[in-house]
Amino acid sequence: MNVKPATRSETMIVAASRALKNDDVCFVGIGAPSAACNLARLTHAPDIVLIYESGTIGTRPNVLPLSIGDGELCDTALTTVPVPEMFSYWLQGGRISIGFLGGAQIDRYANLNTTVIGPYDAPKVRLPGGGGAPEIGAHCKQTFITMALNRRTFVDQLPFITSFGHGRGGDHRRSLGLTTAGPTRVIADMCILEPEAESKELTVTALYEGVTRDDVTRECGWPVRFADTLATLPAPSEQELRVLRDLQERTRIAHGAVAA
Amino acid sequence: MNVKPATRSETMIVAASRALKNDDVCFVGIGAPSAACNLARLTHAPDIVLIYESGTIGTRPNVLPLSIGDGELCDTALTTVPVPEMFSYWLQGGRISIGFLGGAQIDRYANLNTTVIGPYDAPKVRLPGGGGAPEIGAHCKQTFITMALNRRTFVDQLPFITSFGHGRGGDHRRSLGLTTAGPTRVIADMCILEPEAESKELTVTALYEGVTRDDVTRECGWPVRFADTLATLPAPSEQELRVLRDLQERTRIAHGAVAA
Amino acid sequence: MAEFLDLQTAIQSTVRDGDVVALEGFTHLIPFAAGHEIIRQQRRDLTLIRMTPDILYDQMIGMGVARALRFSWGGNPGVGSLHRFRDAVENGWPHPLLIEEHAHAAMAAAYQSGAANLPFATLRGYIGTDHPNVNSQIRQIVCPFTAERLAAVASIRCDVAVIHAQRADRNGNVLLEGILGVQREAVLGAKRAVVTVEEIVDDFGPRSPNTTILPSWVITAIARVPRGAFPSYAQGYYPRHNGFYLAWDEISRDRDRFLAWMQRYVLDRREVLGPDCLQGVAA
Amino acid sequence: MAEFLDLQTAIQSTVRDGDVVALEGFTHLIPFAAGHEIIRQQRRDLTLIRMTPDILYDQMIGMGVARALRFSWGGNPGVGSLHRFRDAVENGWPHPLLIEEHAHAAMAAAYQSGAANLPFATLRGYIGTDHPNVNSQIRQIVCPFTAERLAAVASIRCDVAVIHAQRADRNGNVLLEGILGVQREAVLGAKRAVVTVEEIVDDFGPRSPNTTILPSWVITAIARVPRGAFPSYAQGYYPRHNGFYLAWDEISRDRDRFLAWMQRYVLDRREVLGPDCLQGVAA
Repeated sequence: MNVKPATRSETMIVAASRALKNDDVCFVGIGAPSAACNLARLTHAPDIVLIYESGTIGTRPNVLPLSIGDGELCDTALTTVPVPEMFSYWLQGGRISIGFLGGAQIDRYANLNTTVIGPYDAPKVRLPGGGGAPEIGAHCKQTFITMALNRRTFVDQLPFITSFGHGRGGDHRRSLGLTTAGPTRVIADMCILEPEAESKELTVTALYEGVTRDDVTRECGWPVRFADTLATLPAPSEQELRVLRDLQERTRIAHGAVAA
Repeated sequence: MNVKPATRSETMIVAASRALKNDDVCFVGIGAPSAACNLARLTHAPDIVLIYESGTIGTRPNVLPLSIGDGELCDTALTTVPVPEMFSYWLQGGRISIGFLGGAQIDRYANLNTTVIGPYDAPKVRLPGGGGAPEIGAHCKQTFITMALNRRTFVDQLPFITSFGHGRGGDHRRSLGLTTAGPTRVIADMCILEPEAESKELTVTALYEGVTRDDVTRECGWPVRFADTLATLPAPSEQELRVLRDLQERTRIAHGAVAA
Repeated sequence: MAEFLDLQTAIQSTVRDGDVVALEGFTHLIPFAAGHEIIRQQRRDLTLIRMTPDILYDQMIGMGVARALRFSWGGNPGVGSLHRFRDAVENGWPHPLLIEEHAHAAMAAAYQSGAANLPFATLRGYIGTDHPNVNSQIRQIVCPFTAERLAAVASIRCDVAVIHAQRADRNGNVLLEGILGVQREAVLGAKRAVVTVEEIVDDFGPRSPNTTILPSWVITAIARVPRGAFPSYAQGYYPRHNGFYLAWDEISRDRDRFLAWMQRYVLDRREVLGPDCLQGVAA
Repeated sequence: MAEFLDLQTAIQSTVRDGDVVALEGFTHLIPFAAGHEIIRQQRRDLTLIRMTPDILYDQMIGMGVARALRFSWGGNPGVGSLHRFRDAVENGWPHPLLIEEHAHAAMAAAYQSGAANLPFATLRGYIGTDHPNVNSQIRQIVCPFTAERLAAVASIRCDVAVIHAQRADRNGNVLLEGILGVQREAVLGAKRAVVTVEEIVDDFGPRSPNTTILPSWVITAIARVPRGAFPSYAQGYYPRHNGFYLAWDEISRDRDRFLAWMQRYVLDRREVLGPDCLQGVAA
């Protein structure tokens, strides 16, 4: 069978899905995280538990939700709890193994900004804000970040820390009393970055097929470091791509049908 | 029809039931309060809302529960909420108009003890303890107390204040930040007492038929005061007695049947 | 006890200029019809509260109803920005909007503590983030047992809570199910509560003993408004109109186009929105 | 993920001497069978936690399992005293029992804050009462917004929570309904959780979207124990045996009679209790 090669965005989603294990309990956000988690569920991790902040626990949507609270999520969930309970008993309660985050901007210590571009009181761009992200970053055992890599998103200095990653690096996280691991992996659309063990600075550990070091260096807003041994991420398999594209096609039809 | 005259206990329950209005929301305890509230519901207050601390809201039991959480209460409720929610959103939330309390001992300011007889650390009698009573006394708009009157129960000095009534009298309640009225009526088995407007000392305001001032004075553990105009409580009506006795007979059979 | 009123009367008798108002709903059961009625009645200076101010609040802000907003995520879910919200914050159009910005966890906890008649909520929150630097309503509290420092936020207790639910019974009790958000907490923490419902039934019938029901005596007014959550959804009644959310991005980008849409579909007609509300505006 | 075990193995592998243990249930779904298994396994020095230590805790205390008790109401519901609990507190029999005494509201709040991984709970509690004078674990906290003084109590986070529920599915998810007490909070605040269930079903089938379900991954062990709550009850399965509660008053009054009953109906047999457990002892 002839499968169209993966786009970078698809490669990113597949890479994120591969990072998930069958016994993970994931706090899922909309967009790439939702696609990655459901791709994992439909391929190598059939028992993975997916939780959306709207309160749906153990959900198995047939199409990807447009919003964090689509009816599909509730219809296919084991149960649905009120939002205060989701944040107190389940997230703050320490029941989540993986939190998925994205953002408008990220810095070299995997701190995220989804609040504002420019000064808070006189914003150039007012972004939607933190939502669940501040505490997802704090309370999940670890977090994965998915973001497209370019000079607007991977920046030297954040105007606002919406979700704390590794702060100023080193043991900053632990010094604030956080006992969780924080961001352990950034799955970008060109490469994968991981915090260096000591400094916690994000370091490129794997490149996608066809991506060079120079490509990454050019797009990253800080002088990005590379691991000594740099892996090349195996391209998405035909099966991964087929399942992902089927899912996205079902989603397109479902949302289109409603929109019509 | 020939109805056996009311016992004092029955008169007490009827007097308590008459104090309830059709639009009251009652936090109901087991025993006399439960009988009084359901008698009110089955006679003059068909829409009264009964809440038991086990979480049952708007319950309409056909027989009186033995425990605060009998299945009958849940089966006939509008809905049943978890116990933490009952105490936080509903009781502390200020949603209850009438709280019903009893106790092992009461003092002249309607403080109650259900914790211990003798010193706390070396008790003569260890009683069950406060349960919901401390906060029922604090958060219901007002509370009614039902207790048999005798020298063991109406005492000069409490060894332990389990549920705060009017403290040391006067504006003690308000001075602690309590904005609710507290105990507004003590429905005993000989008489009704109400806190005097200024001092908040319990004062006999009505005697049951056949009870004299001397009877009350003899049984009360402190030199009890009487209102200037002392009412005589009309005896239970035939209808009230019939409904109450039917309810208690249904209850006896139901619990007996389970016990058999 | 809840009074059964028409929507216009329900809003008229409960929502006053200057009130603190929450129209809640977490993606599901968003009270669009009630919010549109508030716009039609030209309420002013409202302090709006909501975890997820989405299209409805974008519309209310753009129409000049709000003086302040307490919120935790102000976007068009799954689509992007709220352009009217942005225009108010970035450019003060139609007038400046005070914002008090939180995280979801803090807003949810503040609704809980409000319903519980507590003055504040405690959470392990905002650790390392910049929110406390821009919001003086995020404070610290020290655990009297462990000496740990935790975040505290003031409870949410509104003048009016407005929600949409699936159904009421004839006694004015209200049942809701599905994604529940913070609607119960908003109602229980409010002085007055308005509920719009899809239908009114004689009796809820057989149900789980733990069904989510708000009893009549915590509700001020109930209005029957079928499709009152559209283009949001009511589980068991109609699905979310995701197409509308996608289309709103274009409609709301431009002030004039926004005003024209509001005039045509909200101000000039009293019926609830339907799928036809994209006519003449959708790409 | 929950493991399906027999009751003996489930208790053996989760409850250790010296543990902090809550066997919860508010009148409904009290895990009698599991508590009896703990007695049979002669666990010692447990710190028992429960809002309403009733007959089951009376039995555990009388059999010497407990070193301490944190509670809010220690009576035989609707009947009167717990004589074994009284004997332990008043006379130190079979050995002294440390007590930490609260009100229901504080215990419930402490379970909630425990499930939420907070170190303490705040409430408007104990105003004017003597509890803070005898319990150093009731402290004060000052609202950072209003300066009001409120009560604070330490959260409840157990080593082991033990509950009984109506049913589990084959994946180890657990459904409970009816009077829910603080069972979910006890489980979510505990390191290990044991659940006994009336039955194991292939699938929960059609249900309310908000059904109370504990997912498999918060549970350590599940044991199928039909009638495991008897003489308490399981809504939809069997009623409360109120007669037993009435009879217990007599059985438990006397140490020897109590011991004889425990020997005959708990130690000498492994089956769950049935209505025959009053034979030879009831009046």
